[in-house]
Amino acid sequence: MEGLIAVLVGVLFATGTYCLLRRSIVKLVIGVILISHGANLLVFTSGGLLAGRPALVPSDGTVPPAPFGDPLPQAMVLTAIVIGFGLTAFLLALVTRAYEAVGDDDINAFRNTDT
Amino acid sequence: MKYFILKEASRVLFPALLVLSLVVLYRGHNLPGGGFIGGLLAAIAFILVGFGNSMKRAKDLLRLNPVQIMALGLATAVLSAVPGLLFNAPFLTGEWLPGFSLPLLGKVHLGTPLVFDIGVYLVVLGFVLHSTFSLARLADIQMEEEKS
Amino acid sequence: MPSFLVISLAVIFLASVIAPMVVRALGDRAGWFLAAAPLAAFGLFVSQAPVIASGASLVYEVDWFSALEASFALRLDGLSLLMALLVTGIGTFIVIYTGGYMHGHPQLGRFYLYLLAFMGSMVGLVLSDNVILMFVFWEGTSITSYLLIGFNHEEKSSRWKALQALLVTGLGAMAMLAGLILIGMVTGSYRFSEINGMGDVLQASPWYTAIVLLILGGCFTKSAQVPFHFWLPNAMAGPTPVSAFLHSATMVKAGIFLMARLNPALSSVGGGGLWEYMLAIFGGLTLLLAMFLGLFQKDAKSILAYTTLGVLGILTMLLGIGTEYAIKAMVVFLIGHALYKATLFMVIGSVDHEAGTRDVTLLRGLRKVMPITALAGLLAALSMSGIPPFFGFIGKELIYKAGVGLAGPDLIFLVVAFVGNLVMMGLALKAGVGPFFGKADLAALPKKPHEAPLAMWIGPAVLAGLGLIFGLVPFWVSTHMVEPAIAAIQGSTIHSLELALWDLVKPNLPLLLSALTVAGGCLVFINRRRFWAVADGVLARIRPLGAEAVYDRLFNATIWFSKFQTIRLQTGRLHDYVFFIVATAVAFLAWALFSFWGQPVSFAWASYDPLIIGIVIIMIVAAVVAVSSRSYIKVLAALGVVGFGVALLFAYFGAPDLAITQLLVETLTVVLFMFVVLRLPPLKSISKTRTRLRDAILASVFGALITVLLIQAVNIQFKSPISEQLAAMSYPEAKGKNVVNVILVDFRALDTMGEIVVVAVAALGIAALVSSGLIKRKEASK
Amino acid sequence: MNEYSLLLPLLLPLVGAICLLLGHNSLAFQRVGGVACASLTFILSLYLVYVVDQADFVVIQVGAWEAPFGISLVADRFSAVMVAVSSFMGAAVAVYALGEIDDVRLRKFFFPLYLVLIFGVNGAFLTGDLFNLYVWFEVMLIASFVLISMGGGKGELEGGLKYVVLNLLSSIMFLAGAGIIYGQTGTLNMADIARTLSMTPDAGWVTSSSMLLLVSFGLKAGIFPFFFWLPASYHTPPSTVSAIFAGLLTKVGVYALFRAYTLMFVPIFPQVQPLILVLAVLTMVTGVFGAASHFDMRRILSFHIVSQIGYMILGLAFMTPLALAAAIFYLVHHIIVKTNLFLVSGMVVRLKGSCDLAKVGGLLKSAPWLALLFFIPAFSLGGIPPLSGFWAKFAMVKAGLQIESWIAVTAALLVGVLTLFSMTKIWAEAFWKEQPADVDAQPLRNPAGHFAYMVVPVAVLAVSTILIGLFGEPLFSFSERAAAQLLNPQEYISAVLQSQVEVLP
Repeated sequence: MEGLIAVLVGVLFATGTYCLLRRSIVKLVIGVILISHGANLLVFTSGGLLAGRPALVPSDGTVPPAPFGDPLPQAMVLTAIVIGFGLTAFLLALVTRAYEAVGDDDINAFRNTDT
Repeated sequence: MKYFILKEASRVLFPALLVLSLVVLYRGHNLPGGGFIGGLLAAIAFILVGFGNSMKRAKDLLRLNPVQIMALGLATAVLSAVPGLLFNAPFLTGEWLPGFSLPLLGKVHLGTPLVFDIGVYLVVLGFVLHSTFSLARLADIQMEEEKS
Repeated sequence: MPSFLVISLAVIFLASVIAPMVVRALGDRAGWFLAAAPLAAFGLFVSQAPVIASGASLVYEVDWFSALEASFALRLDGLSLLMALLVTGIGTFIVIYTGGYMHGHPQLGRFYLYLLAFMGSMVGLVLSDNVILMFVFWEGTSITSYLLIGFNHEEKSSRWKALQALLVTGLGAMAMLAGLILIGMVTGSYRFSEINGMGDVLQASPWYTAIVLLILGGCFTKSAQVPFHFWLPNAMAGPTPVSAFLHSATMVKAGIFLMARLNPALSSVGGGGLWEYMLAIFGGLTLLLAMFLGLFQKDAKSILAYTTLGVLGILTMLLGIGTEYAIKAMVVFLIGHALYKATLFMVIGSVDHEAGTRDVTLLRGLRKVMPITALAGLLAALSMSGIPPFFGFIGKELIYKAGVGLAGPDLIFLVVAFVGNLVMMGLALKAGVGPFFGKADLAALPKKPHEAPLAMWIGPAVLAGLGLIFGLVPFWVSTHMVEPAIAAIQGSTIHSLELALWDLVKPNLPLLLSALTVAGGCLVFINRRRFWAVADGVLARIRPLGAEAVYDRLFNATIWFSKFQTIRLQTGRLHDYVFFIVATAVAFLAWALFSFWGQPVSFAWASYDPLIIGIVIIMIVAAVVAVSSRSYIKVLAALGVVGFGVALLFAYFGAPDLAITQLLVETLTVVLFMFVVLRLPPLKSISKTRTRLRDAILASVFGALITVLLIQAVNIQFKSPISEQLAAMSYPEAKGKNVVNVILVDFRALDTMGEIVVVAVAALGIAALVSSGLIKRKEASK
Repeated sequence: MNEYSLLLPLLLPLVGAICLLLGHNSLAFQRVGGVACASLTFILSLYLVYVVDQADFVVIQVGAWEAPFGISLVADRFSAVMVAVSSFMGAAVAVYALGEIDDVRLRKFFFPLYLVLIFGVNGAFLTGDLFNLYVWFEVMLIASFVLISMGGGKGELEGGLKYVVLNLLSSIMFLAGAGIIYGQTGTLNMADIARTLSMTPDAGWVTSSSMLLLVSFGLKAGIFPFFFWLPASYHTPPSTVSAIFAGLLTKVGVYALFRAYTLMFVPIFPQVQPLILVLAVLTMVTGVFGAASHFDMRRILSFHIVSQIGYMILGLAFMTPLALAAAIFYLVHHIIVKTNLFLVSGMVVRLKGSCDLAKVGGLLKSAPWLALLFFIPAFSLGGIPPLSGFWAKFAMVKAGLQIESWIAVTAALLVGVLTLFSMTKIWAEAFWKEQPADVDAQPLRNPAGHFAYMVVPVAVLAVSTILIGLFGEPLFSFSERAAAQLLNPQEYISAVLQSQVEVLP
């Protein structure tokens, strides 16, 4: 199954990157959201996928019955999702404020600080 | 009027969601769930109140300032490491009370990882609510401006 | 016991540090007090002269930066004694002179601070035996002279000239640093005293040529050899005591000193190697160019500057010729020059100070009002002209002796020396004699002149007098200064010196050349007005061809290029940045992926669950919609579809925790988006179609590479993951049945701790942004 | 007890931040608590350096889970010295903040954010786990995001947006790279990754995922061609913030690059070496030209960060004992000096209302002591002996000559001259030149705190520059010992994976 998900990851990276390359600053948020989804899926997939076998210890056992989905990437992804959520929320506020302060949503108008 | 349904729903859902979040928090160690999910659920409960009623009402229900909640959550998470250190184990070592049984809950294990998860719960709750309240202020102003 | 070498250094630096306080306490008289420091050092050096003359050398060493082979190693041998005596001796008078010259100047304390720090660096430079220590002092002289040359820093030209001196010498110093390190690597030593014994090792090294060129890069820039000569006349921007000090015994001599220091190591055994020819040719060129330009100068200080340049050329050339006479001539010339050049600069400074101008076309007949200054100037000028019995004569005579010993094409250097000396004499008269003789026209001067105060004439008088005394009775000088120095430069002892006048004044070819020089010099002096008449035109025509013009052009080109490059790179458009970064990432990834391709990739394409295929297709469509739609509703819906799709995938592949979290986060993201969406501008596409196409191609390539990378990663596993152990330990040891949760709160709780800090801070940030927006809004509405 | 030497400098800033959050009503508490916590962290970090130098390594297996199953916190000499010097900056800049940061910012939790930044930076230096490093990067980044944009001024928001977007891009690449490396090696512990890769003949396959990390770390470090965010944003927030960023943030990227290529990716380093060398040289050159093109003190300094990062990366590319020692020494020197210069720029702003060189002047006359305080770090940066920068540059040049890397050495030397040029530009314009008559340069109105709070840290840092220059031998030999550790990753691996637990085949 990984091949298909890999294609999806690629598409998410591509669309996300494309959004980051747009000039309208709201697109930046969209781009970051998309590319984060891509990265999360990528981490999730990179160890291999297994359908429907969560790593849960059954009530009468001591170890999860093999095979089970690799729990470590899941934990990483969970961390990454929450961090990503925090960053996205912040970026959203930042974009809103920046738009207000500059009065333009064209990122090319944002060039007073480095030229 | 258009928020009437939401208002009614929030009245019912608020306590339900809050309880659910606590359950999810507690059972997270053994079944899907945990501090994140619990915290997010609790936050959604408050946000529902905010939508159905008003953000101010949600804040009142919260009683504490979200910043304080986050700080308490962080403090809880850090403090969960202390018992381990007292037993001369490395930082964040889990320490467990002996297991015991309770009615309803069955066999109970209480330990520092659960305390840690409570910290996570609080921080996530505080984070979502602080952001929501802040951004909601922006939206309120926007509406006022449009009215005037 | 700390060696007297350290004391002599410390005294000068100490004086430098306390100078501002001393000036605050004593005012103008501070000079007399501060001069005690170099004088004390001078005394200490004199006291050691007999020891050095006996062939011994004094060494002092403490560890310093031994990891980098820098030690605080000082060594007093003949060459360093000579230089140290000149620096401290002349320095004493310069310090005294400054008190008079800069009388009442508000920044006098700062000036002394710089000047004495400079002097200390110079003394340290000549005393260092460790190469790195020498470099430290070398840069010390650069930076202090930068401060001194730019002392009148409110004038733009001063700042510009100071910068020029710093950049030119700094550039050379960098080359030299590389050269010194190479020497260290070849010889394995960072001690001059050891390196100088390993000339053969150095010359056998493949890096010999590089070493010579790099070292000369440093020496030539410092000693203002062609084509780096231009900074020296410009360094006149500093106050006159600075010029007097820098040009007579210090800064510019540092390069000469270092060449002399390394001469035993770098000169070829039989002579006639790269080192010798580089020195001789560039020295000769410097001399000729300096004399030519000097002819047209009208400012007395500039005239002296060009003669300094000429002398530096002669000294370099002599070192390059490298015969025993040449080295002798060089040492004697060095001493003589230091004496008369310091005198002349101070004299001109006094004239400037009293008469208000340095224009030699205006200055005339000042001897009546400034008798002592005039006498000093006259003596110095005669010494410089090489008239017997002055010390300058001995130097010149030795040059010719060295010159007539040459043969074949090398004789050209004799011609060069002759021409140079001839013009130099004319210039000497012009600067040192012209202003004081002839018919006075005091009314033409900006100020009414009278004799300079004691502080300002004592130095010139003493130094000029010494020029005469040394000429008449050269014994002490010859045994204590000249002989040891020659020994040090040659790396071997010498036979006989013939410094006394009666040894030199014999009817032979050198004497004839001397006589011709005098005659020619007088001719130049008499015809000085002819040169002045055409001066402006000639100089204006030469300037664009000169080295300074090249420097200017290089400088401007650097600035231009820096702007050009920076505008290209730092465009201010985020779009460009992202594009550049992603493109680089694509290039790196592609290189790595296809150069180090792993095992063949195999897939069972048929085994896909149609449900998953459906979800993926829907998500891809949604992602494309999210990118391309211009309606917020559609975009948010599409993002929601993608997010829920991800959650479904998580659920499908056995990650219920992730699925739930993803669902909740997705919901909250939409909620947060709703709050601000009203305030956001409508979505629109701004870029041109071509740009969009370009971006789409780049993004697709990037995505494709990520896909390939992921497929490759899935197929390569070096060993089975640690998570199998984690799952096995989860319940027995960590008492949790949900392995993912156990990882989050136990195995990797530190990650989670970091993560909750992140979200907490994000919340604070959102609140900070919103409240700053509200404040701004309130201010605006007021 | 050794564990505490590592744990305390890491944890104290977090505990401090939590306390400040809880006591958010009192601004006095914010000030006192912030400075006290930062200073204490610094003192404790010195103890860490001492302990590490005695014991070679301090390792904590967090949660008592043996490596590689839990997260290892590891301090070797390199990380210890980085922690110490960044905590030093943390303490110095915290004092400075008292003079510059106004009440509005304090109410927006300036000090808690500041402490979280230090927390993140120290965590990044001390972790021995790849994914954990990602988390520390995020902690550090989010704190810096907020610090850079919290003022809400137009410039801050503009620069901040670029800063945030590009750094998010970098984070995502890091996450992707870490995920793929986990997929390939089945572990996240850096020592374990290193061991796994060193035991396989096919290590070349991780080159591609290492490229993701290279881009990501390179972006954080500000190397060519990823540095754009830096000159765009560093000059926009108050000098306190610029200074701490200049001192710490990019250095974490440099640190990560060092860790990656001296530990994890040792087997593939030979293939990547030429690439790193080229990037290092281009970073030096483009950075210094960028500085030459600008005429504003803080913009010049920002570009010089880029240029100097190039020197450090050069040390990595040379990969000899001397080069690594030189790079570590350079890091320490640079952090102190660059922080100091940004702090001075803030003082110029306070005195003249601007640090645009076209608008200020005459400072040598009106504030000679400030001139001295600028002169020392500036000429140290320019590599003038006997200040610290000279030894750093000298050692690096020597290392380059030893391996006959002529082009890199030439570039390093020329860049040195241009650096000197930039510093003299500031010196000549701000200090030597007369105050332009047509510009009305007024001291800042309503300064936040007493000027002495700004002077003292600047003076302390200037003195340390001199001390490192005059008595830098111990520091350099410490750097050599640290470099020796870096060049012998086996020590690190066995220190972390004490029991050498064999993972199931």
